[in-house]
Amino acid sequence: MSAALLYALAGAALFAIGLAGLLLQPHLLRKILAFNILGSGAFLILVGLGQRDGTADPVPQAMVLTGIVVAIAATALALALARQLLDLTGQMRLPEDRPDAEPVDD
Amino acid sequence: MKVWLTALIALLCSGLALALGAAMLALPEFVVRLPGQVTANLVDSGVAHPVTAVLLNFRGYDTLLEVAVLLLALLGVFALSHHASGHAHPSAPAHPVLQTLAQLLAPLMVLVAGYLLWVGAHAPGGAFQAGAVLAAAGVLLGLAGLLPAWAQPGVLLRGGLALGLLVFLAVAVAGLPQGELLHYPPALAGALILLVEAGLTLSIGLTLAGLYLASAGWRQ
Amino acid sequence: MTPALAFDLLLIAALLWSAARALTIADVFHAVVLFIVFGLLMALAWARLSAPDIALAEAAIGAGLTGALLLDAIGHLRAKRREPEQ
Amino acid sequence: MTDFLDPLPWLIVLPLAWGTLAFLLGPGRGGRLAVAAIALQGVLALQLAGQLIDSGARVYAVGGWGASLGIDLMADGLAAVMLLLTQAVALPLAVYARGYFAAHPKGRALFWPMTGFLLAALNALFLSADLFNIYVTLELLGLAAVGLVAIAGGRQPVTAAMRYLFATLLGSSAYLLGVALIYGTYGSVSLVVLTPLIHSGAPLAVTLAAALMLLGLLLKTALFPFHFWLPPAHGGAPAPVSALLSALVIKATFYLVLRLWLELFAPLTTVAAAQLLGVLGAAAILWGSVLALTQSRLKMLVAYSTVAQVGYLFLLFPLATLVPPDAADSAVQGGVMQAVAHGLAKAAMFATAGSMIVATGRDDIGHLGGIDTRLPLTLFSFGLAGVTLMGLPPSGGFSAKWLLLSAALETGQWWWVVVMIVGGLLTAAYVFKVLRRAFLPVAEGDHVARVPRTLEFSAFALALAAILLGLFGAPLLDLLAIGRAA
Repeated sequence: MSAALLYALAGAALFAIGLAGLLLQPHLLRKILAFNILGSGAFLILVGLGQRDGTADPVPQAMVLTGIVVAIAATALALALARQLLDLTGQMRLPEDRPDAEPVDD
Repeated sequence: MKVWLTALIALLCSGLALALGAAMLALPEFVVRLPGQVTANLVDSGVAHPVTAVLLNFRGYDTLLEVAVLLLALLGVFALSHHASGHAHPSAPAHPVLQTLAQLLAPLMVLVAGYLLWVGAHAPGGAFQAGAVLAAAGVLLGLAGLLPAWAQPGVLLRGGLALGLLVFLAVAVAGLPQGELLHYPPALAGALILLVEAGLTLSIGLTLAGLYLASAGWRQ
Repeated sequence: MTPALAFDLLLIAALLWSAARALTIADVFHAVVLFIVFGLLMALAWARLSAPDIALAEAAIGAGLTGALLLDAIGHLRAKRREPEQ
Repeated sequence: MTDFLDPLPWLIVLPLAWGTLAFLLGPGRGGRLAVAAIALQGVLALQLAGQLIDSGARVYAVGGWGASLGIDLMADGLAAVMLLLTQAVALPLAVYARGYFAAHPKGRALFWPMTGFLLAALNALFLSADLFNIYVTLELLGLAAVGLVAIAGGRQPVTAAMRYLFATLLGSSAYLLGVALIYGTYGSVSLVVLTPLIHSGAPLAVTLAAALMLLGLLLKTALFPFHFWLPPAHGGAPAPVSALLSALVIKATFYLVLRLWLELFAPLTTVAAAQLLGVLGAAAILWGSVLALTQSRLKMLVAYSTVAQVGYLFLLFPLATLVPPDAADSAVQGGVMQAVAHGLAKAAMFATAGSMIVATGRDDIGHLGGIDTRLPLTLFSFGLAGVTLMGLPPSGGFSAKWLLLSAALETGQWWWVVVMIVGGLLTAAYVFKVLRRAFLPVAEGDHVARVPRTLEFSAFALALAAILLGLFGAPLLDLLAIGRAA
């Protein structure tokens, strides 16, 4: 097994960890972290599998560079929305995810 | 209810990881192999570094759309910080040490960005890394209060943000009479790619800095 | 086990640990710090995958700028939390 | 084809360019530029359709490299139909938006640049023949749509935009993972290269990739039970934005599901999976219609109606999978016709809803009294759009449902007919709920203002187009057939 394939397998685990975090964590900042971890997992799979025969492949590497820029764009927009939501509601979570009586935590 | 839902999601996610792992361990030989094709066409690409060749030439169209994604995210941040401007207070004048530091460091970072941009033609580096360094300089200057206000960008700032995309579009369209969209004549490819990258570096730097400063601007 | 393989396994373990901890640790500030560590480890992983371009971008954008954005958001969150008490 | 005026690349370049220029011009500017440019895009789309009719489907190698090294664009009948729909919906809506934001300036500042990028993303998506390039167009589309939902600010729209952002990002991440698996298996992301390589004995990674990509796209299309994000986002955005999102944005991901199902992953499709998609579609029709009936806010009613109408699109899958080619053709035609008819009618419906809200000053079905006398053309347009959604002749909605119906009868799947009839009755119920209120006299204390004429006429043009589609839809079906493998 090549080292690249090993990282692809790690990518699969990261994708699953990120997915679980995105679905289960109510706090918006943590959902944003989870989305970034999920994305990193997909990127590792793209490059890792693309290089599983041991040769460096510039094509998936360039794709991941594109993907990293897209990810920061999405992250920045998500953070701006989360802040706006905090200003409007005093909470960093989506309203339905929040039992009314629950105290604020961070 | 909540507990079994959590357990179910955890189970599904682990299942996905296992299925992915099993699938990866059972892959057949590649049918198409691109690294060889990249090397074979590198001479005509205008640059000597394969990743830059893919990013700006072979798959330059992806990059064109990606620059639009970045600008779009900044538009979204602007739209949101615009509504929050009611909350914003003029930020306190920055610490003089920070200002001096920023004035010293920023030109140095611009130099590093210029180096990264130039080196990208034949070694790791290029517009995105250079833009990121430029963004760091921009954030520093912004925190020191040495950049114009981001919440309502003036025409000069808007021009800087849009420049990269406009130059890229102009170069993309300039290829149409001789060939397809984004076709670079091999003789001019190196120069055109450097032109595009220079515009991108400036705009990416400003945009990334803006993503930080436009939202930080309205913190109380 | 070769030293290279040992390093890869160690790095992967650290990646998975920092990712999982960033999503489960109680305090969000610690979570963000762990996430920045995760980003730097990712940069190392890219270097191991012969992808120095991505390693540079990941360190600068993935860990650096994303980290700065997240820390700034936490500053905003804490400022907001203090507000009602004043 | 290396002509400078080739319409294909300009359909992508033009909206990107005017979107950027609108940003450069400054907050709120660029409306006139946008209208002119979208009209030009409409001409380009017609020109491209003409090329396809003359000489068949086209592949366009960006940069001259060609797949797999470079990125290919591809224009066939299906892509051309979607491009025509996009420009046909966008032009009246741009005219509408100029009037709407003049009367209702909240959110005007960045509407035009974001709309330019949104249209660029749509055109690029319909033309792309590269799985990774499609991912980039999906992200451009998703971020533009989320940004547009949030532009007016306010608690409800920002909450909706946040939820929408997570849904759309999760969808594109699942799609991207699928792309990574496909590249990891074959070493290419070009549809042209991959389509002949995938067969029924494909490795597990490919099956997994197909499932992940389709699931991600279904989430973005808001197919039941993934519809949770749609009503607040479409119901809370400014009216021209709601219209763009309901008419076009969800159709883009539906288009990808259709293309992947019929072409790339066709050897992997099974009757069970197709029936499942149909069942989810049926559930969407019933659930969305019933919830539309219970809404008290006009735009939420129209948004839930979108949830229901998306369901009809997915009825085509059980009717087109592993059945005789005649029935499959009829089902695909019906599904695409439904996408076009709903696009036009729903754009009209959101536009008229926006006018009624501007006129009454509130989003409440209980206070629509007096609309019939003050905004008769708007109410008429709402009614025409309703006729299309119900599927009554001679509308485009009727043609769509007729084609789906005949495919259902031809393949002996009568249960889908029952769903369509019940769905039509429920649609009639929620459309009449609005109409009935609008014919009441003005309630005490209410005031119904007039709205700019451009709001009324642009919505009418959309509603009329949805009806005319039923009478003159045959050329569109001929266009659709171009490049479809028999």
